[in-house]
Amino acid sequence: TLAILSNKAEADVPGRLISESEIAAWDISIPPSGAGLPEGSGSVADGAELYAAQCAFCHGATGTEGPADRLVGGFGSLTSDAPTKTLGSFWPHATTAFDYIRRAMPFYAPGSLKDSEVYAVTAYLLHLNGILPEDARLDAQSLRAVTMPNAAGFVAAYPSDN
Amino acid sequence: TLAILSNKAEADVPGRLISESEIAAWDISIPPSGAGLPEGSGSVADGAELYAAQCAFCHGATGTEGPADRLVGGFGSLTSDAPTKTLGSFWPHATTAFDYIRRAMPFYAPGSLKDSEVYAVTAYLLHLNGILPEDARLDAQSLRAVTMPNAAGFVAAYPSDN
Amino acid sequence: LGVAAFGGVAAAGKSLAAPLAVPEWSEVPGLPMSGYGQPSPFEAHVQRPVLGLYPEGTGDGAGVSFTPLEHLEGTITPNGLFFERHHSGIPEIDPTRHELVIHGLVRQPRVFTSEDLVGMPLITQTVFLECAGNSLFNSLAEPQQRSAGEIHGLIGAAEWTGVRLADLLDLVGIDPRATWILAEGADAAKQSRSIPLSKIIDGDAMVALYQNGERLRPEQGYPMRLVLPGWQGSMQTKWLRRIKLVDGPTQTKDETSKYSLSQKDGRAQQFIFEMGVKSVITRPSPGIAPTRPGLYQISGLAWSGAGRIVRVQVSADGGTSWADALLDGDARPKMLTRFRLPWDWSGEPALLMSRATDEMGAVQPTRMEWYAPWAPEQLYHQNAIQVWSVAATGEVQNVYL
Amino acid sequence: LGVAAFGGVAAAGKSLAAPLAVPEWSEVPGLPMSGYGQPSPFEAHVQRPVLGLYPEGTGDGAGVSFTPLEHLEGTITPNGLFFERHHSGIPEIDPTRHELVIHGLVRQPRVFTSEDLVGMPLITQTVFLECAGNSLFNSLAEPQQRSAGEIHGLIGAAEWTGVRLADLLDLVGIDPRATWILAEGADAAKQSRSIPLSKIIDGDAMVALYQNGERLRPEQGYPMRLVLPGWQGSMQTKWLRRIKLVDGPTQTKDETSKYSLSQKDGRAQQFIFEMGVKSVITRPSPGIAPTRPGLYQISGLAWSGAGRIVRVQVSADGGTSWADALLDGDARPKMLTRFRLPWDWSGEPALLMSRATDEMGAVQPTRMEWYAPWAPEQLYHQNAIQVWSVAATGEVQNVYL
Ligand code: HEC
Ligand code: HEC
Ligand SMILES: [Ca+2]
Ligand SMILES: [Ca+2]
Ligand SMILES: [Ca+2]
Ligand SMILES: [Ca+2]
Ligand SMILES: [Ca+2]
Ligand SMILES: [Ca+2]
Ligand SMILES: [Co+2]
Ligand SMILES: [Co+2]
Repeated sequence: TLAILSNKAEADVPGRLISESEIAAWDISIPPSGAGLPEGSGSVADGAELYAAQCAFCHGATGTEGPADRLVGGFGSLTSDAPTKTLGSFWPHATTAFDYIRRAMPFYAPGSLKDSEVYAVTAYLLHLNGILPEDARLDAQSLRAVTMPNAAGFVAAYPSDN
Repeated sequence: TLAILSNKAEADVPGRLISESEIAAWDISIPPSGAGLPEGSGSVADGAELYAAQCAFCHGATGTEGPADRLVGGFGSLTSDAPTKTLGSFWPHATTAFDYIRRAMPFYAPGSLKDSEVYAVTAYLLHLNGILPEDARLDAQSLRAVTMPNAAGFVAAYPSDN
Repeated sequence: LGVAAFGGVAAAGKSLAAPLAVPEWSEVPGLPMSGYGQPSPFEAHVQRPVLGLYPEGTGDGAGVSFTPLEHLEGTITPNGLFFERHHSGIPEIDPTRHELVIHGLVRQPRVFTSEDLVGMPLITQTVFLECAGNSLFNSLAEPQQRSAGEIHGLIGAAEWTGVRLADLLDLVGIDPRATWILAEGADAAKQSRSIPLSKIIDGDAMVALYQNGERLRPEQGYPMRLVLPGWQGSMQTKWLRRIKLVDGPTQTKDETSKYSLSQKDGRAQQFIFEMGVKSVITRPSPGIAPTRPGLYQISGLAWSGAGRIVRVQVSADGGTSWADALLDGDARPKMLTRFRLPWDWSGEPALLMSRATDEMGAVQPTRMEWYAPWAPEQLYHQNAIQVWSVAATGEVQNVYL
Repeated sequence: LGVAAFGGVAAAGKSLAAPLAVPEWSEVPGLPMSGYGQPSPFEAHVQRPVLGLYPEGTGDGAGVSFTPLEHLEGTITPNGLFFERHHSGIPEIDPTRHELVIHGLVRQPRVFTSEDLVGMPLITQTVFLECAGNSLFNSLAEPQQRSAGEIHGLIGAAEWTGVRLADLLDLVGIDPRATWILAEGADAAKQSRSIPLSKIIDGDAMVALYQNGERLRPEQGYPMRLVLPGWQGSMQTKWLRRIKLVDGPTQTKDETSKYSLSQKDGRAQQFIFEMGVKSVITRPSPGIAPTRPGLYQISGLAWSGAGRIVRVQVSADGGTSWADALLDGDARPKMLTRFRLPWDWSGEPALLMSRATDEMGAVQPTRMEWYAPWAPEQLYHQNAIQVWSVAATGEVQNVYL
């Protein structure tokens, strides 16, 4: 930390002040609590359409073919010799799916999906993994409520290893 | 130095053996003793012709004009506010002129002069500086015998400063 | 281990060399001075091998390139050869439009330009940076025949200069409820990771602006990145645009789906940050092979995320006997250390290995020891001893013992 | 000297920033990995300024380029920006055809290829390398308005790896009559210098092969050069082709006509090898100017050919008062040391100076003190204190006191 702290005029303090509202466009991280999940909602059906149009080319028609990462299936494989780690079989938090798809997918146009579209495609992927029923609809509250099959499958090494 | 010295087969010793005769093409440095000065000789007159053809373009018709380093004149200027350091006024050893012209000049074709041509142009530059008469001829022996006007003008700081 | 010193030669012998000729480059002036220099064209083969991870058109720019360790010496990695790991390629950032915002559990959020940071108190730390996936090829069931850099080259070391992250947090004021941060890049993946505050407060976390004297290269996070000495590379967020103070880990994709370590029981360990004690012999190594029996210099690199390297042992007989290598210069904490040892090769097949020990007493494990707790496909934090087999022909191969 | 620390900000204030927008580089994947990286196009202005010394067609490639010190931080000079000094340009050497011969007063001459040397015991030394003509512009009667690098940038620092020259001399066997060597390059000038054996035997002279990890750059002597830590740059022969052991100095052009120091009495001192204790403030400096009154970080470099820097003092009032700067990291012997100090600029005109002290107790002189023994036109080994004047406008200029 700085050797001596003293009160300085704002002009002398590096950087500029900003308010949380002005950070909104960047403040896209969603923790397991779901804090920060946006308005809007999307259905499994909407997600299916969107997935076929914008995701299937890389992740496969059913989410199991690739060439990019498998998103569906692999249940019961984690203790096998060839575990298949997917959103369904491996990911501990559904919030991570919303967070990641919104920030990074589709690969060549990240940020192009509306929030309701992100809810929809997340719903569809959870449905393909047997976590949500066919007629489900996701919004901030229902996403927060999802419990992932492998939620208990993670152990935090930190801080115990330090 | 190496931690442990031991006799090793030649195959294990880095590098290859070579004899002094095989180094000849590179062994071009001439110390003040003149050791290593080659056969051959050249006259002031030959040097004048050569200088005009191969040197004057850069060092000036009389060696005083430039644009490259002044080679002639500047006597008595060393204690002035604007000293002119030339081969004549400043250089302590004539061997350095032979050594340097042979290794590095003319600028765009170093190594192109025959040894007798290097003697000749050295003789001419020494003549322009009033150190050799107009009819002089330089060879290993006579070059060795030249005493430069500023021979006493140098002080060796090493080893006294270390 | 047959080690011996390079010897002086006693007797004058017959010359084996042809007379020295004057090459053309000594007969005509060479190239002029230039604004920014480049390596010799004769070193054009010294490149980072590039490995895309997805078929073309399905993830271009997601992949790695490796530091060609076997072509390098000393401990600094030149900026042009520092390994890369991108999840969505290298953003072409205009530094005058880039900003770093710090917000969340703070007294007052602030935004910083790189010029703001350049004018602040700067510190310099010379440390390595290693991808958690380094050496992953040695996690595969069969030993891969690749160069030392192609196996172990997801590591580089540099002199980083920038702002201590703790100083920046002082400027925004830390809310006592904050225990972690979320760090996020401005790349298309907005790559994001959770970092405990303990690495920052009274820790060595920094926002780096300069690498080996000059501003960061684009592939290293220009205009600013995190540097977390000793911790895994993917946390050291490049193109850093945002730091959010939070009260727990955000559980991002790259700390759950990826970069977690699967145990045999199927459960995965998260938040293993520190890179283990490790070493690799870079000379000889595949492609850098002895050409005849005789004396050689074994040279390699050792490092530990926990601190200084205190010892590197070398074996030429597959681990039966070991000799201490010489550590070159000061072994600095969380920095590459060069080790060297003479090696008198008889011409018989040999198995070369190096084993590092750090100042915490941690000793580099064998591949079997390293593997013990992990699922078969787990490949992160591979710090096992590398075994190079040297055949009678001199050919060097990657082998498992 | 108005020094103060950068302060924390207490009260939450009104925002001065526009809402953060998502830039185009965050919306589409960026460039792929590459074999050899380059600086950001936005850093294209960071170049070595080139200064040819002769009109075109009369000495092309004879000149210098300067390390742009004011754009760099830390202590390592990136290879692409390391200053140049050539007498006949940069030879384009094929390393497989280049050889180093060692002969003269030896038991047995030998020739070495670079591969021979790469296989030998190597050492690493991190040291600066400074041209004896560095800072020569401050020897002129009128202060020149140039950047910090354009005045003081004939210096660079790197991690050099190569063979201890003493080891090579062991292999040829030293004739007891030998007291000096003649070192010679393979460039068109065959640049040559005399070096006393004392720098080699039990000294730190080395034949460098690698600079900052990779093989030497062409302009730094590829494939091999001498490194003589702390001594003047022009002795550290690039493109090294020949070492001849001799019984006295050869009195080459560049140790008589040039690189000798003329006294007031007209006599010239030869063989001043060691570079004096020195420092320069790089920020602020001409072109790197304060833009408003307030807090700044003074940053600069200090070094000494005699060993470690132990102290750097900074004055903001032309030398009336001095404050100790913070030395960043370990001050290593014969290496650049970064110093830093906060500076609270009132907006009044100021005179910034730095003064270094080394472990031998040598203190950097003022320009008048430095000049005392020398002829008016003598310009080598200029290590005087640099004075930067800061005008009320913030403009920084080079001034003499
Ligand atoms: C053009 C190819 C492409 C398209 C189209 C694409 N993805 Fe991806 N996806 C990738 C790649 C490549 C990765 C791995 C990125 C990395 O390296 O971090 C990935 C990763 C993911 C992951 C994380 C996988 C894991 O196990 O870590 C999810 C979830 C995902 N994509 C969902 C989607 C969704 C939903 C869409 C459509 C809205 C989509 N992707 C469209 C290529 C694509
Ligand atoms: C095309 C230009 C050019 C030509 C032609 C040329 N020189 Fe030079 N000369 C130079 C330059 C440039 C230097 C300075 C080289 C350096 O930086 O070390 C120089 C340096 C010298 C020096 C050393 C000067 C000093 O005071 O240090 C001598 C002596 C010299 N030249 C002699 C000759 C002779 C004799 C010839 C003809 C055989 C010749 N030069 C032809 C450009 C030229
Ligand atoms: Ca401010
Ligand atoms: Ca958008
Ligand atoms: Ca040999
Ligand atoms: Ca020739
Ligand atoms: Ca291979
Ligand atoms: Ca200027
Ligand atoms: Co190579
Ligand atoms: Co700049």
